[in-house]
Amino acid sequence: MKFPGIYEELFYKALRIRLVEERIIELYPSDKIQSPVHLSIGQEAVAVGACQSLKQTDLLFCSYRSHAFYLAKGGHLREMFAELYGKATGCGHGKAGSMHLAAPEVGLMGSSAVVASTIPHAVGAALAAERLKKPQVIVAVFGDGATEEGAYHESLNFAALHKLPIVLLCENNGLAVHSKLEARQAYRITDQAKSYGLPVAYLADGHDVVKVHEVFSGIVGEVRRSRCPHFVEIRTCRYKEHVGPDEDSHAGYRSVEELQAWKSKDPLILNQELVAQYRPVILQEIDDAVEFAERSPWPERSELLSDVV
Amino acid sequence: MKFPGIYEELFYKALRIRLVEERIIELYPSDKIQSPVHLSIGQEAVAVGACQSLKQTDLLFCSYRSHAFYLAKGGHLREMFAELYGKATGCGHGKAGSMHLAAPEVGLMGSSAVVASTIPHAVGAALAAERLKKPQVIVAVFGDGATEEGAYHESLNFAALHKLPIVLLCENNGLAVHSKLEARQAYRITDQAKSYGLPVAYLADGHDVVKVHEVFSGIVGEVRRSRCPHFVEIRTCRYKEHVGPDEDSHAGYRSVEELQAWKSKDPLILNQELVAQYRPVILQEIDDAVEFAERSPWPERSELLSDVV
Amino acid sequence: MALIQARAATDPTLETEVVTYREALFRAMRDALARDPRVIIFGQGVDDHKGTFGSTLGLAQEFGAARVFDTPLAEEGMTGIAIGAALNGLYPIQTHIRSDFVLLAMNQIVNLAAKYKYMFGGRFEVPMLIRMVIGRSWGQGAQHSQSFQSLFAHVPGLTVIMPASAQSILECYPYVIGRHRGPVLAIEHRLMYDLKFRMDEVAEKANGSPLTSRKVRAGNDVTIVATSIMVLEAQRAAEHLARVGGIQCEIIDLNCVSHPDRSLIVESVGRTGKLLVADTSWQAYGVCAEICRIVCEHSPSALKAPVVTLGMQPAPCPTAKSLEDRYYPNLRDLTDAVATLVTGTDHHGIPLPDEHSMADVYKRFKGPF
Amino acid sequence: MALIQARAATDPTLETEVVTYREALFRAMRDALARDPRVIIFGQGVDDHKGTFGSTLGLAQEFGAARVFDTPLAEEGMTGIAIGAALNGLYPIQTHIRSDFVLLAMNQIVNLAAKYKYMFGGRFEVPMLIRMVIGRSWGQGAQHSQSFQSLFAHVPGLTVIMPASAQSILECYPYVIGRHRGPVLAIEHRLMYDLKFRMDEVAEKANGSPLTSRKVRAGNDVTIVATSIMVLEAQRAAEHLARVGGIQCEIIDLNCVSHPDRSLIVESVGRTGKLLVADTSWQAYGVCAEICRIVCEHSPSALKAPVVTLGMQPAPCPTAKSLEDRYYPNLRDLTDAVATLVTGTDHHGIPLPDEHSMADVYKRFKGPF
Ligand SMILES: Cc1ncc(C[n+]2csc(CCOP(=O)(O)OP(=O)(O)O)c2C)c(N)n1
Ligand SMILES: Cc1ncc(C[n+]2csc(CCOP(=O)(O)OP(=O)(O)O)c2C)c(N)n1
Ligand SMILES: [Mg+2]
Ligand SMILES: [Mg+2]
Repeated sequence: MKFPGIYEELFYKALRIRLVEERIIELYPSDKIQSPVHLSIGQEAVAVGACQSLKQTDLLFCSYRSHAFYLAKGGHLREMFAELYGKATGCGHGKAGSMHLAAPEVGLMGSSAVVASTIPHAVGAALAAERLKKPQVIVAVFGDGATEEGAYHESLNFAALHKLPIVLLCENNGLAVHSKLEARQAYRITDQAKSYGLPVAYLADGHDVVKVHEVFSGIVGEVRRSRCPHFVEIRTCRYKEHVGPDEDSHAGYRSVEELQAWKSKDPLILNQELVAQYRPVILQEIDDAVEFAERSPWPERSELLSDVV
Repeated sequence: MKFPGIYEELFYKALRIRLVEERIIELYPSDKIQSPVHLSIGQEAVAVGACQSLKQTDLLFCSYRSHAFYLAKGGHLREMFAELYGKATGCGHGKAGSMHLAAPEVGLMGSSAVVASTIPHAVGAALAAERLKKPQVIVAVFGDGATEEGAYHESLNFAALHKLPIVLLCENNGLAVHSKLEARQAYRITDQAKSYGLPVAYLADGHDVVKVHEVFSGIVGEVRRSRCPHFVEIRTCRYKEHVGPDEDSHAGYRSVEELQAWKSKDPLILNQELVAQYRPVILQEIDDAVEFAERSPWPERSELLSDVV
Repeated sequence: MALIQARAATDPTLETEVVTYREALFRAMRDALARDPRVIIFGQGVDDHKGTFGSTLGLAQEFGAARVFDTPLAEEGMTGIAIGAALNGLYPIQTHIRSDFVLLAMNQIVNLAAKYKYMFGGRFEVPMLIRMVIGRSWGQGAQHSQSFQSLFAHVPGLTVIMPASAQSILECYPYVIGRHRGPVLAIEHRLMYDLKFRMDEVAEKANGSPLTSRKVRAGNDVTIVATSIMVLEAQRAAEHLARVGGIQCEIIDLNCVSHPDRSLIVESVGRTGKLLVADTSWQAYGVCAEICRIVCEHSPSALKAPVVTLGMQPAPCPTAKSLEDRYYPNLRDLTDAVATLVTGTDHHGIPLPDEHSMADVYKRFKGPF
Repeated sequence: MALIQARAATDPTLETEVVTYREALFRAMRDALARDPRVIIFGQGVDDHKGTFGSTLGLAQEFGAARVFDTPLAEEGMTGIAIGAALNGLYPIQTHIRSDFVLLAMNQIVNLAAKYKYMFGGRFEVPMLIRMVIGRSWGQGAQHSQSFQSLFAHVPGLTVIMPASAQSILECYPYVIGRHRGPVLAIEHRLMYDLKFRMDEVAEKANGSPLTSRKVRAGNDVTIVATSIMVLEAQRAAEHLARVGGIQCEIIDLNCVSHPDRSLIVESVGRTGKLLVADTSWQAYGVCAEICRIVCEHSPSALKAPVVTLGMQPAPCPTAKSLEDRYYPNLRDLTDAVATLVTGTDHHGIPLPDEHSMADVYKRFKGPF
């Protein structure tokens, strides 16, 4: 597809993710997707802006909240829906579900449902890139909650100590399930990251997809050149409940005003003109992917015990 | 015992520890102490200075390198030697050995051979002090290497978040076994601790026992009053090999000059007058303790399976 | 008493109090807080509007944020903090919404909590309870479905319970919290939270420790030793086989995995000559293995047929429903296995039940996770 | 071949190459680095003047600090880093000077390494080796003495080996590093490092995978299944009993704890009718239990007597020598247990050997730890 400018391109990509998530919400009551879904709605711009400057050979590791990054990094939509449906044609052959999307062919190297557990993987991949002289940039994506885990500290220290070509990207949506930052963290994430000697960038508006892209592309360029680690924190907002297709702003664990404030700045809501323009083609692609998933076979019985060791 | 001043008192206590360690070195070839010993020689002043302002009801948690803290906190010398000998009268009834000294009656709440593992215990004890309104100060003692473990990060965050009455004391001897700081840490310990919002103190000279005491007593007073956590890093030097009774400065993993520089500032070496004055009475106490250990019985066979659950 | 109680899950019409697993947990938690001001409960989400699947709901409001509180994501650190808190006078109850995450705290549990008493010659005690939940169904997948009872039960110093009923919860938890002086791991099953159990009145009367195994059905044809939700599966299979095949299964709820009642098992197998073990985890190096050891060390000659074991398939848990359905033994498999074992032939001709295991429960489950 | 090799520890005078466990490890490490530039070795102290008890000594100098390097104290993080490195083309060898510390990395090992292949439908592989050392003697105590083979072997996706000879090391490690595509845990025993083993020439000829069990002594009176240093203890007991009591023990070195050779065990027990299992860890939920399961599921009727198991006493390890001596089964205990099992009476009258187990080895050991 051709776009008049970078804004439109990034907008398109973010909208595509949003519409995929909305289709999942639509489908969910049918029980065809029997998998806990951690939707990225509200956080699309982070993934799109971050991945824009990455090559397919650059590797990315993320968490269970990976739909946006899977798509932004170039994962196939058909294989994603098939995976959510538990079909043999899914990106994990039906063994992965929503929480473990991966697309090694485009550098999405895995996503894990254990918080913070892929951060060291990214560091290790960066170690391999450095030792094997691969010109890759490696990206670790994680939430604000992940920074509380011990493995996070160990990962940052090692990445900084060995000067590895990695971008550590914290998607700070201010929540871990229903807990606010204040209930969990005595530190500011970027300040703490600085203490390892990492250069840090902080972006207060995760909806500004062009800004995210610019900042990130600067950093990726820098890492590609200097082979040194960088840290980026981007504030963003998850619109839906932690896991599942619903809204839960009524539940009282977070302020409805804050949520509204984020929505009031959201280009995917504000720019209905562009939405109207791109929506049809995206919906077509989604229809096709869903149909692919519907049509696809279940995994063979033999799959149950294959690929274990 | 009466002392003309605080310097003499602290000197005496530090010398006592040194002489105990030296007796262990003497005894070691006899194979009567069948336990890996992590000697505190060179680091005595830290323990003595830190414990001087603590009450018996204040609790302290430390590592396998705990001889100095065991004695400084008030643990009985007889029970220590008996423990090293594996006797039933030892402070751990022969089940603990050198690495797990404890003296709950004076607030030494345990020492563990897994690096960093008692730091969260101290935080938890501080939580209990806070919740149960006990007027205690809790102290966590750990080495520089321990700060690399994930549990360290988790502990600092929680202590700071919940404003617990704890002093986090890092005995930085610049080494973890044979590894230098530079091979392990991308951060400066106090700077990193600051990122949790902890007030920090840094002492470059761990031989200056009066200074250690002054700084520490200020901090302990502050914690007792404010019930808020503090962090202290004290540079010090271990003279002997990591574990065992020998010198190993010839092994090449550290600079002999640096070791010499520390020794050249060591009051326990420099002030031979005071050494000569206090030595006899200390040696008498040590003789008595060793004799106690020698005379003591082995644990009963039934001890093997007691106190398991 | 145990025999009656056991029928609750299959026959909730009996005229005594009916309590869900969740309610039993909630009562145990609430009573603990009410009885002893030293009790605290912490874990991710204990104070939120879901309240650890309902088991701690509203307790933060009732007892205050100082006693029931959320934590950072820091399993190892928080377990260490629990140990330290116990050493200085609190009774900590730590919760994990999935047992899979407890692997992050293995060092504190195995190297510290399990050792603290022994290692210091009995001079310390660390009374504390760690609750963790086994996940299953709705695509929980490889990292949200594991049950690690054998990892803990291998280690002296730990007590491991797997309540298979509300009764077990209401007998064991108050005992653990109020009277037991060491670290206890309670492994709960997410899919039992909504199930109703008939409560037996004598629960409070029980003298001696409830931390042991319990016979929940008497029979002379085969001994089934089971854990957690597999006890309920076994009870269903047993009811069916009694009805259609005249087969009488004896069922032992292992309950306290670390301290099973060896003589109960050995006596039963001595009588039935046939043993089937059904566990929520993998067979190798698990409960299935340990029960075989108990029998082998005591009286292998009692076994009139090879032992049959059922557990998860030897693979990580897949997410696709079609695979997951085969990953766990279902009621048909279990019933067939028992019938084959008892009759000595797989041409036993005994009709098998229709549903796949407790399929209604498993299908109804759609979170919260 | 195996039979001859087995005698090395007891009879090092045989005229073939004699290699210590340490030398075998060193060779395996050096060869791995030399053969494949993607191999890296890291762990605390791998590059220091002690070189992981000699097994990596000088390799940092020879192959450079980029390939053999020290790490921060960060077991969980470093294991995750190993996984990531494997995913991007390196072959990481991670070392732990005590297996006790590996508990800190259980999450990465069990939730990630063991699952990475399956969970993503076979699209990734994580070839890597984690070496860890069991400690014993000289007051190692509760936290420096554990061996966790059963914790790992319980989990599908992991391969767990416990080499009991230099031969096993030189057969298994090159195979693991060069040809196996998944995560492997190698549990070494500190007290074997200095022992000499006779090498068999056919080591290289072995076709098929060496990652399985091996018969190291043939006999018809009793089957002994053992792991690690207990294989050597069993060999000593067997030599003694053959000499003074005319008893012929068959000894199976389990070797690959996660993938034992079931038929080897079942066939042997079928022939001898008697089974003794000797492991380096606790019996409950351990190797002793798993071997019982194998026999029970196959042919319990083969057992002509209750199974005897030997392992650590059900407690944490005490430090006092007087207690530690009783904590581990010694050669007398083992010999007596075998003689009792074979003769069917504890009045067997067979003279027991003098030394307490491999007392010379255990006594000689004074570190480095
Ligand atoms: C180690 C671990 N502990 C707890 C959980 C349960 N859990 C799942 S998601 C989550 C919150 C994580 O928050 P964050 O890292 O900010 O990511 P977000 O969901 O906001 O994207 C928690 C606590 C888990 N999956 N893993
Ligand atoms: C978790 C863990 N990893 C590794 C070890 C092995 N080890 C014992 S002491 C030590 C060095 C610790 O250094 P530091 O914390 O600075 O304490 P120091 O010995 O210098 O007092 C190491 C790596 C251990 N005991 N525990
Ligand atoms: Mg978040
Ligand atoms: Mg140090």
